[in-house]
This record gives sequence, C-alpha cells and structure tokens, in this order.
Amino acid sequence: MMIDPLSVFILLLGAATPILFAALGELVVERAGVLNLGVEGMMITGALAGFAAAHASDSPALGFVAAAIAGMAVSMTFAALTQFLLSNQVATGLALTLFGLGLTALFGKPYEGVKAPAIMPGPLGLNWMIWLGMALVPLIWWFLTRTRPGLILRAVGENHDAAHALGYPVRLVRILAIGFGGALAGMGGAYISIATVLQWTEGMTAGAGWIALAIVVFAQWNPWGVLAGAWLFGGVTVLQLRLQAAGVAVPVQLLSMAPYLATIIVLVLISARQKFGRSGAGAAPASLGRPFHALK
Amino acid sequence: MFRLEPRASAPLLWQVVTPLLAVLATIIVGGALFAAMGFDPVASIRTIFWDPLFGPASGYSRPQLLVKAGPLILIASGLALGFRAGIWNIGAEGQYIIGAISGAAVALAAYPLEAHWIFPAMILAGAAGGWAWGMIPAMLRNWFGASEILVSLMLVYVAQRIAAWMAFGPMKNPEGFNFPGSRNLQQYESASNPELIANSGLHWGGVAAVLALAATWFIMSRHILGFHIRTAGAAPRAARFAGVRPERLVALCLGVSGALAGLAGLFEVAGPGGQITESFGSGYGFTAIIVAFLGRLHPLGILLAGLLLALTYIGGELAQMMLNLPAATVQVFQGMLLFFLLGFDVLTRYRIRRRA
Amino acid sequence: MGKTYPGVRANDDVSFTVSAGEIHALLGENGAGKSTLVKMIYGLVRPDEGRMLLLDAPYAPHDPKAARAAGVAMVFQHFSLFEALTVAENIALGMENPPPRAELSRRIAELSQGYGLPLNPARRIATLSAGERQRVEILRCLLQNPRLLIMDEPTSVLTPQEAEILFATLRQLAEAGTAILYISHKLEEIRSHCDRATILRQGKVMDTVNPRTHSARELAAMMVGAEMRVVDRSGRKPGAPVLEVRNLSLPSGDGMALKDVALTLRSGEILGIGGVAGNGQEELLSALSGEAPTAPGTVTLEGKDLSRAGPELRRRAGLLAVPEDRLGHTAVPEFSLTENTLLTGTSRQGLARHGLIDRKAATDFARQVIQSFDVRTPGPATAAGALSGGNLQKFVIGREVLSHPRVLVVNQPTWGVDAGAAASIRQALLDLAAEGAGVIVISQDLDELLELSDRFCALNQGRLSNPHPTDGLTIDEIGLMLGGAHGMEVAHVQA
Amino acid sequence: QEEKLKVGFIYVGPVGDGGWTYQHDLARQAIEKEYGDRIETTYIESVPEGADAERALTQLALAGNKLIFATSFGFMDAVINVAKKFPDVKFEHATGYKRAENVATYDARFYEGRAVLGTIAGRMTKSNKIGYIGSFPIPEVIQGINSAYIHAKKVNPDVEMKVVWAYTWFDPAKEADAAAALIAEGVDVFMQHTDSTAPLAKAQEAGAFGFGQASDMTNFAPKPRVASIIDNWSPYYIKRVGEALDGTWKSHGVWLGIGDGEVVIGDITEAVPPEVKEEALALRDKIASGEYHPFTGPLNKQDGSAWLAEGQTASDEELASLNFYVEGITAPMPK
Ligand SMILES: Nc1ncnc2c1ncn2[C@@H]1O[C@H](COP(=O)(O)OP(=O)(O)OP(=O)(O)O)[C@@H](O)[C@H]1O
Ligand SMILES: Nc1ncnc2c1ncn2[C@@H]1O[C@H](COP(=O)(O)OP(=O)(O)OP(=O)(O)O)[C@@H](O)[C@H]1O
Ligand SMILES: [Mg+2]
Ligand SMILES: [Mg+2]
Repeated sequence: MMIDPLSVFILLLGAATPILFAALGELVVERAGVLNLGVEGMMITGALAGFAAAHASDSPALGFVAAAIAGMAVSMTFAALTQFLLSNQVATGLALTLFGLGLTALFGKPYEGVKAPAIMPGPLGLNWMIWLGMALVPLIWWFLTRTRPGLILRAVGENHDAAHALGYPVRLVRILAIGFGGALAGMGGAYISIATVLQWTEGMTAGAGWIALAIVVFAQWNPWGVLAGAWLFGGVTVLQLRLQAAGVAVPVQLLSMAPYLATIIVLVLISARQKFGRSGAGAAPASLGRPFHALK
Repeated sequence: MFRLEPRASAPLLWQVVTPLLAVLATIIVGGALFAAMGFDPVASIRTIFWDPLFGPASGYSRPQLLVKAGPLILIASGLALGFRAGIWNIGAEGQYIIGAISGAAVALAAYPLEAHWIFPAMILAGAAGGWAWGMIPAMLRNWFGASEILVSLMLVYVAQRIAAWMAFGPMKNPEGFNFPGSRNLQQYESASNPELIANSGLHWGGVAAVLALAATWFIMSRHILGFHIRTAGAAPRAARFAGVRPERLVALCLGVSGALAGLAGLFEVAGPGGQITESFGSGYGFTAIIVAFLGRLHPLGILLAGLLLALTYIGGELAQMMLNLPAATVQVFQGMLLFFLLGFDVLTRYRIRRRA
Repeated sequence: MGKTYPGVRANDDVSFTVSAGEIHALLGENGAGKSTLVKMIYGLVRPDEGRMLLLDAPYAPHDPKAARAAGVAMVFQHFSLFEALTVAENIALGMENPPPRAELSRRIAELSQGYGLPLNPARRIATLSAGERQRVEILRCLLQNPRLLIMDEPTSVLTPQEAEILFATLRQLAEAGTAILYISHKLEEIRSHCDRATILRQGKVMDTVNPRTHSARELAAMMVGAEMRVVDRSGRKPGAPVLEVRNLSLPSGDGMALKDVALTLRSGEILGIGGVAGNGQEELLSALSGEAPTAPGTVTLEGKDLSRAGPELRRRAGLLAVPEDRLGHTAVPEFSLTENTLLTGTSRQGLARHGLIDRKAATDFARQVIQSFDVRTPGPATAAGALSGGNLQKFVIGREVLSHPRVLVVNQPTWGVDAGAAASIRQALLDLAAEGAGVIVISQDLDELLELSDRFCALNQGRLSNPHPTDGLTIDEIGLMLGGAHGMEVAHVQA
Repeated sequence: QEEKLKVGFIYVGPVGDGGWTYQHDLARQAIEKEYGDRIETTYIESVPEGADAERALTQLALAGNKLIFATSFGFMDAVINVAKKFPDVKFEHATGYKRAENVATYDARFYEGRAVLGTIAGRMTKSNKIGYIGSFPIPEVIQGINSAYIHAKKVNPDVEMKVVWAYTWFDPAKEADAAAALIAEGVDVFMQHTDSTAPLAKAQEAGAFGFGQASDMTNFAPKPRVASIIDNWSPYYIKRVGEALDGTWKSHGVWLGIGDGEVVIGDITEAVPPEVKEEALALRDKIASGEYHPFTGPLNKQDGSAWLAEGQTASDEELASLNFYVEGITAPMPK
C-alpha cells in the first residue's frame, strides 16, 4: 500500500506545531540556565486563555495573544519562586503543572461545549501559526547566536557567577527568558484548543508539555534540532495513524510507544557521542537548573 | 528592600515550622478561592482537612488514608534516596506499573492453583519488575550518560502502553467477555493482598511502606551509604574521591526506588486495585515526587507528607460529594501547597535581612 | 572605604591611592579584604561607607558596567569565563559596545599578537589551557583601554614564563599610563615587578611601602603581624622505596593522557613534580588516588599491587591523596567539618564500623584536625564552605596527615593560600616525611617545590621526566626542564 | 413527609468532557428535574478505576445514598465489593455484566444507532471510502464498526471501510490526527467512537462529513456534523429512580436501544439529501419497533467463515463478546 509522503508531511506539520512552540520556548529558558518542568501547566493555561479570548473576541489571533500573555503570567509564579525565593526548579516546575491543570479545569467550566472561531488559513493551505512556528526557528537561532542579548542569555546559562561578575543582571535575564518560554508554551497550548480541536476540554494538552521537554534535550538545545524533533515526533504519530488508515496491520500498541522509544534512542545516541567523542557541542548549559544567589 | 543571606545549616525549628506555615497559607488562600467561587470557605476547608479525620464517616475514611498514603510513602521513600544523591528518577509511575504487571503475571500464571508460595513470589516479581524498569535509565546513564530524568519519564509512557496492551491482550481475563482487564486478584485467595486487620485499611503495602521508611531513615542518618548518597548529591567529585563509584550509586538509587515503586504497584494490584487495566497507573508515581519534596526527602517528613496528600485526595472527594466542589480543586490545592512550601522553604535556607 | 559582612569587618577605614603608570600591589593574608576592596572598586560590591575618586572626579559605580564605562577593568581571582563560548564571545561580553563580530575578531588577533599573547578568537574556552584562559581575561580588559586595571591573583595558575609575559604586558601598559592594581600572594613576584605595595591586615591598611626595599620576610611579617615561621627541613633520611609506579598510562579522558609514567618514592622522601597546569597533574593524582584505576602492575605500594583498587582500598593500604580543588573535591562545602572527616576517615580513623557511622569519633577527629592545624573556625559543626580557602586547605591537609599515611600525594597544597598558612602546610608535609612517610608534592609553585622536595621531576604533555636532586637546581634550570610546554615558544620569541 | 431519596453517581471522567460523562450528568439533571424535592443527587467526577472507585462508592453509600449509579465498565468489581457491604443500597452499573441482589446492570445498543449512521455514510460518500475512529477494540466498539459497515454496504456495495484505533477515549489532539489520517486516505465520511469534537473540526477543514458522538455536537451542524448518535440515559434513570422511590426496584440486566429512547439519532441536517434522510429514519423506525435487527444473516466473518445464516440474528451473548469483523472489512483487527 502506498502512502503519499507529502500528505504525511502536511499532517505532521499540524501535529508538530504545539510541541514546536512549547519546545522553542523551553529551549530559550534552558539556554538561560533554568529548567522549567512546568511546560504542561503553561500550555494548558494557554489553551484555556487562548480559547476563551478567541471565543469572546471571535478572533483566533487575539486568542493567541491572550494565550501568550496567560502563559507568561503563570510562568511568573515559577520565576518568582525560583529566582527570588530560590526554590528547587524541578519541584517548582512539577507544582506549576499540577496547578495549571487544576486551575484551568476549575475556570474552564463555562467554556465547555463552546466552539472556537475558525483559524485563518495561510499560504499553501497551512495556517499562519504553522508558519509562525517554523519562522521562530531561524529567528531564535539568530537571536541566540548573532545578537548581543542572545549572547548575554547564553552567558547567563553557561556560568551565572561569571555573568554576574561582569555585571549582567542574571536574575532579570532569567525572568525574561522564563516569561518568553511561558508565552510560547501558552501559544502552543492554544494551538491545540483553537486550531486543532476548536474546543476547550480540561486536560486537553494530554502530555504535550512533557514531550516538548524531551524534544529540547533531543535537540541538544539547538532550535533546528527542536524543529527536527517536533517533526519526528509528530511524524511517528501521524505515520502510525496513516498506516492504520491504509489498512496496514500495524502493532498499534507497540507503535504508540515508538515516539517515546525514539526519544530515548536519540537521547542515548547524543549522550554517547558526547561521552565517547568528547565533543562539547550540544552539551547542556552548564548552569542548567542551578539556583543563582548573589550577595551584594 | 530585603535581601537573603545564606545560612550555614538549616535550623530544625524552621524545618518544622515552614511546612505548617505552607499548610496554613494554602488554607487561607484556598479558602479565599472557594469563597470567590461561591462556596462556603469554612465548610470547604473543614470538609477537606477535618472531616476525613474526625467527621461523621471518619471511621471509614481514616483507614482509607492509609490505603491511599501507603503507595505514596513507599514510592517516595525510594525516590528520596535518589533525589538526595542528585539522581532524578521521575519515572516511578512507570516502575509502579511494571511492578504491578510483573507481580500479576506470576499470579495469573499460577491461577487457579492455591498455594502459599504464590504471594511471596508475586512480591519478588513485583520488586524485580520495578527494579528492572528503574535499571533501564540507570544503565543508559551509566553507559552513555543519557539523562535519567528524561529516560525515566519517557518510560512512564511506554509502561502505560504496556499496561494497555496487557489489559487488551496477554492478560485479558478469559472469562471477561472480551472486555479489557485481567482477572481480579482480590478474588484469587493465594494472590490477594487483603486487609490485615479488618477495617484498618492496613495491608502488606502499608507494612512495606513503614519498613521502607525505617530502612531509609537508618541508611540516611546512620549508615555510611547514606553519607555517600548525600555526598554524591552535594559534590559528585568529592563522592568519587571518597571512594564512591558513581555508576554504582546510580544503579543502586534507581534500582531501589524502582523496586519500591514496583512493590507499591504489586500491593496495589493484588489489593485495593485488584486487576491490571488499561488505566492501571493513576498517578501515584508522580504524586510521590511531590510527597518526597514536601517531606524534605526525610523519612518522617515523607510519612507526614504522604498522609497529608492522602488527606487532600479523600477530603477532596468528600468536598465534591458534600459541597459539589469540582474535582479539580484538589489539584489546585496540591499545587498551591507545593508552591507555598517551596516558597517558605527560603526561610530554612536563608536569613532575611532588611537592606540597609 | 568600609564594608561589613555578617560577623566580619571585611574592610575597615581603608584609604590608599593608585597612580597612573604604576603597578600597585595589594598584599594580605587570606580574608584580609583584598578581593572585597577591589570588588567595591569594580562596582560588584556596594561599600557601606567611604568614597572613591577616579581621576579627581567622584566615582561610585553602581555595577560593573558603570565601572567599565568609567575606564576600570578587572581580572577576577577565579576565572569569569564561559567555557562553552568562544574567545571572541567571551571578550565581547566583557566590553560595553563591542564592534561587529568580524571587526572584533580582527582586533583580538591584532592586539593579542601585539602584546605577545596569541589567541584564536574562534576557539572555545573549554579547549584552552589555564594560561591561554588568562590571556582571554587580560585581552578582555585591554580591548577597553582601561585607565585602571585590577588583577586579583592572576598568576596563581601561570608558569614562571607565562608570568614573565604577563608582567611584560603590564609594564607596557603602565608605561602607556594605565594604573594597575595587582593582588598576589607571591611575594617575590611583587618584589621584582611592583612599584608600590599596600598591605592589608584584617580589613585595615597597615602601610604602603616600596616592595623592592623590603625582603619577602619583612613583607610577610607586615601582613601577618608577627614574625613568619621558617620551614624546618631537618630530620629527614630517605629509606626503602614505598611506592613504585611503572608504565603508568591513562587514556585522555577530558584532559591530558598520561604516557608511561614511572617513579619510585622512598620513605622519608619528598618528591616534587612541577609542570604547567594542564600537563597531566590532575590525571596523575587521580591515577594515584584510585579515582582513575590503571592497568595491573602500574601502582605498587610496599609490594602490594593497588592498580585496580579504588580510593578506599588504597587508603586502607596507606596511600592517601589530596587533589587540588578543595571546594567540591576534597571537601563538600555544604557539609560540616565533622561530616567532611567521613569522606576519607572511615577506615583509617575508624569513623565507621560495618558501615555504621560513629559520630562522636568523627567530631573528635575533626576537633583534633582543627587544633593541630590551627584551623580558624568556630568549631567542627561549621560548614566547610564557610571557611576561608586557606583554612579549609589546612583542614583538608590535616585530615590526611593525621591519618598517618605511608604515602601522601598532594596537588597544589598551597594554591591561593596566604603566606602564613602556606608555611604551616609546608611544615606539616616536611614533618610527615620526617616521620618516615613518602610524600609527592605536585605544584606549579616552583619556589615551593624547591623549598620542600628532595628530588624534582617535571610533567610535560603527560610524560614525567627523570628525577633530579633538588640541591643545586635553580629556577631557570627547572624552567628548562618544563620546556616545550604551552606558551613557552612565545616566551622565547619575546625574550 | 417522606424522606428524600439520595441518589449518588460516580463518573470516570470530568462532567465537562462533552461526551460520555457529560451525557450521564445530563441524565442526573433530568432526574432532579423529574422528581424535584423527593430526591437529592450528588456525584464524584474523574474517579480512576480500581481502589479509588471502591472508596468513592463507599463514601457515597456512607453518606446515605440509597441508589448509586456507577457509570463506567471499569467500576464493575468495585461495585460488587461495595454492594456486598451495603445490602440496603441499590447499585446500577453501566455496561458491566456482574449482577447481584442489589446490583443491576444496564447498557445501550449503540450498534443500532451505528446502523443508521452507516446508512447515511454509505449514501453520502463520494469516494466510497468511509472511516471509523475506534477507541479501544472492545466488543461495544467492534459491534459499532460492523453495524456501520454492514449498513453502509447495503446502500452502497462499493463502500470500503478504513479503521483507525486511537487507543484513547479522549485525547483531542490524537483524535484530530486520526481524523486527518483518514481524510488523507481518501475518506470523506467518518464515524468516531471517541469523545471529543476534534475529528469534526478536522472534517470541517477538509470538507468531509462526520457525526456527533455520545452527545449531539450541534456546534458543528449542519456541516460537517450531519447527524449524531446520542447516549440518552435519562429515560432509564428516571424509570429506575421512580422504582426506587415506590419500592419496586429489582436487580436486572438490561440492554436498551433506539426503541427505548436510550440510543437517539440526533437531528439529520439539510446537508443530507431528503431521500437519504428518509431512508435513514425508516431504518431507525424499523429497528425501534423491533421489526429489524442490525445483525441479521446471511453474514460471514472477516475470514470468510460462516457466522449468521440467512434470517438468523445474532444473540445478545454473542454480541456482548464480539471480537471479529464481518466479511468485507479489509482493515486488520488489532491483536
Ligand atoms: N560574600 C561574602 N559574604 C560574607 N563574608 C564575606 C563575603 N566575601 C568576603 N567575606 C568576608 O570578608 C573577608 C574578606 O574577604 P576577601 O575575599 O576580601 O579576602 P581576600 O583578602 O581577598 O582573601 P584571599 O587572599 O583569600 O583572596 C573574609 O574574611 C570573608 O570572611
Ligand atoms: N556563601 C557564603 N556564606 C558565608 N560566607 C561566605 C560565603 N561565600 C563566601 N564567604 C566568605 O568569603 C570568604 C571566601 O572569600 P574568597 O572566596 O574571596 O577567598 P578565600 O576563600 O578566603 O581564599 P582563596 O584566596 O583561597 O579563595 C570565606 O572566608 C567565607 O567566610
Ligand atoms: Mg579569596
Ligand atoms: Mg581574594
């Protein structure tokens, strides 16, 4: 049975977009040296806020703006706790996810059963958010590697003590990065409610945030790698469904594990290359997850 | 403005006071949230925190606290070992599921034989299953340096799908009219994990949790192994210098926490849960991470935190039933509790000074 | 200027002047307040009181950016570089308005050649040697044409030759009118290169003197406030070989590979191993400590093959080691001193029996170390990280010395430690040898090696030279033994 | 003044899932409306199957609920256990097969509704490819696929059925992807046995047709949602609560369909040609009256072996454990 690769690719673009946004955001956060495991919580917040705003204004675009604001707002809880009160980032991220899932379930009640306005189609029949997601990849790459603020952000993630000693505002840079990550996670979540499902239901992100986290590692903290990871992940999902639809006897249970197994395998390959090849490239930012505290 | 000044060591007083402060703050803010949503805040708080312990049906819910807290404590006590060593097993949920499946496999293979060896064999299989699932991230980290955080997390999703596969395929109850789910082990005497004392809520899982707490307390505070674990967490190179082989520690911590999570799964499937179903994992493994942190990775703290979280679950159900509070409140509550604890924690590690 | 930290008056009514065109030294014991003072000048620490004038104008930098804008540049005591970033990126981060990439790279190449500090702007810091890293720090400052250049212990990681190059550069700068404030514990270096020296003791200025007119001992006495102890080398007689190292090779992990290292250490002897940082010192130490096991037959202690044994087994056999880095390697900063004794003391001191920790024994042992080695700390319950570097180093060395090793291997025993503390650490090593133990001292401080060791060998690119008796060796001869190491060619070119 | 009857519910999902649990909660509201002050209802939502279900049921019983609806198959053993401890409490368990003195079971013949939807699908497809998004391969879903296929084939012999198993009851993004995969495979009409509206959203984008599932999903009418299969539990719940009130409640196992109003075909929109609508409604009425059984022979199994002879209808026992496709479906049955 033949399957048209182009159509798989087009399907994959849609499936990959939510995790692409969230993972790009988390990438920037992690490059600044912060590990935020609350991506799922920020995505679901964005999914609700975006949906609510799109519904109220009848404009998907406004919905995405609202989602970005909402994602940023909840990420500030994380920022306050980790940057000012120096709490453990792993635990705080988990709490953020729990909190986001609960809070949206509470406040989402009025939006159950309501429909969202249709999203604007863009060039080649792909909506604008798909294009924006792909455009963000080179933009973020350019920002990180070619601009001074990007350099400062990387410096902060690499060695926060040295960055502080040179007079860079470590905490401010991190807070901004966390906020940016929150905004993108929020937009990724909103893509699910506004563009994919056109409805709000509690828990609708269904683990996408965790996948985004995995993709950042998969990508070795490189925006292009994030794109590849999101496509691979979306691709495996879409392909197994396509094969089923085409009547191929696929071991679905086993295939549904495939994206997770693939992530593990890639992770192992990357790690092995670093371990045995000793190439420093693609290593985690050295200050990742470490709290920063400066005495003045 | 204020500034933070690190303390050389965390005063015991603050270690005890901050969790209480966090609970208090959660109650206050949570109460305000309930009031804003149009619920009676006092009644809500009472229903969640008081009624399960002392309310009209507390005769039933108090033992249930043990049933719910048992697996959380059992898993968290293992996780705390690794967290102390800087080994982040966040895949206990997967180890819990695989432990349950392995244990159930022994029972289902033996069915319908009634024999005394079956339950002990299931316990061994459950621990071994969880251990093996925990060893995957351990070995991948040791051999290739792959992050155990991500590998163990990914393996949760794999385990969930294995559970679904088992429920629909190899373990499907042949007398179950093609419905998913294994035989119910509660109805298979040799394999069941019943209440040890009627209406106490205590089953072998609770006993195991207490033993695990005692063992981890002993190891962490009296044994050189605990010292090595803490050293590895605080300064990996110092641990190596002290003679600790980091690979062994990784294997030990992930293995032990995996085995304990596997045991929790086994006791659950043979006891309160009864059968392997597609949705067998219901989040104990993730909640246990919160329990471990809430309990400050200390055995006594974990005991209290496990009971506290069990209380919020059971109280949350009561609040749904009595006051029509939505189920999501419990999640919000738990999230808030953790936020406040993490926030107040700053008091144990830092002195707050007014800036001159 | 005044600055108080909780419980410490770090700077107390400090006044002094640095003039354009001079190299001005800042001297003092560990914790005397030198770093605090220069951090205030650089805007990194806010003074509690006092005021500064820069070129006769009031100067109160709010942060390092302000300081840089005013023409103040600083090289930190601990490297403030970003390992994963390139040389150019690191330098750009230290500048206010860096030119575009290509232009910056060109200027880096140009300037670094001009000062005889060649650097490839595209290389990542992680791949550079300590000396090269130092160049990056310096170039970062030079590119800003500073009016005042502060250097906090820049030479602790440099070879004599690299230090010479550095001073040549500083001299050039001074002649061009830059004021240089220079912190070091190396008194000889200060005597030969600095124009004036301000001496701090417990946060107060003792005096400002011309270092050339005082002996190192006089300077030290001013710092410590008492006459310095002279080390006593007497009472040692080398006996039978205790440690044999044969054909020891170690594949290059993250650093330098060891190639066919061989040495024989006798009881009562101190063997000095010199070399430029990054030539295999850390690797040699970890091969001896047991952190990196080697092929069978390579490490033998009194006839017992320990090559495959881990650190704990080697300790039991009597082979003890003190690696270089005290924070996070030989000690855990977060743990109390008592707990830090458990790192290495479990078997030789009997601090744990069948794995059970004996807290009382550990506390007693910690007290004993504190007392015997004059570690200045409130008590054994203090966290190791709260001690000053020198005091922690005394504790760590003391912990091993008091465990009666048959062989003790130390790397950089007095790194960043003030003259007083350094002298007492050296004396402890000499006493240990006098009692019949074999001691290996790996160090980049050649004065130290000459002072301590009976025989000397050099480590170069992972190879160990044949040992020479120290008596009669001069620093220059040693420099030649280290030859061929990084940066040396440049030294010759310049010289 | 008679004492209020307290009626409790445990739900497997949140009441806002827009599908399965939502429909049960609508029925709960319906009995409140019907009986007003005479009863009082409470529910606990998002109860995981297993130990938590047993506790939630016990809590409900302890709180004085005398009639308890447990609305998921997975609650079965918990219901039986708790029922033993509370002999004076009546339990109603949806879709299960274990009964007791005080435990009744009830289920809906969704395959009857699927027959009607299959008819519409067979007529509406231009590509002759219809799709089915399955949740899990359990008898209930397999019945639906077979029934839909049989009736689509009846009106359109060229029809082909594509099946995608999502292995979830509810994961909007996954369901959307499944729908997209079917559409890419050329499917232009599909049915779903998963609960979210995501597939309909995809159908809308692609100009395909779909059907409301569990609830009416009128948001997507008239297109892409052209009709729907609705779980309507209200008549049954009203009847059983009434029996509990007047003391005539007895344990039983029932399987109700279109004729009992438990399976409802939602409004067929104007996107469907009138004659097709007529044909569908006629089939619905024939099923409702009992004149026609959707599984009537001759029917062969997928492997070609004989199943039902001419005129023979499938027994309820056989249907309750159905685990094969009928002849003509080419999709493989997942193992
Ligand atoms: N961040 C800080 N918090 C508290 N106390 C500090 C801090 N930094 C320095 N101190 C204290 O101030 C005193 C002066 O420290 P400083 O670092 O200036 O000494 P130093 O002369 O540079 O010593 P060294 O030769 O070891 O570098 C020390 O005794 C130390 O206890
Ligand atoms: N987090 C901290 N908490 C308390 N005191 C601190 C802290 N950090 C630094 N200090 C103080 O600062 C001093 C360390 O200063 P610094 O690191 O500049 O030099 P040093 O450690 O004294 O000597 P060295 O030259 O060997 O580095 C210690 O004496 C310590 O009291
Ligand atoms: Mg210092
Ligand atoms: Mg200093």
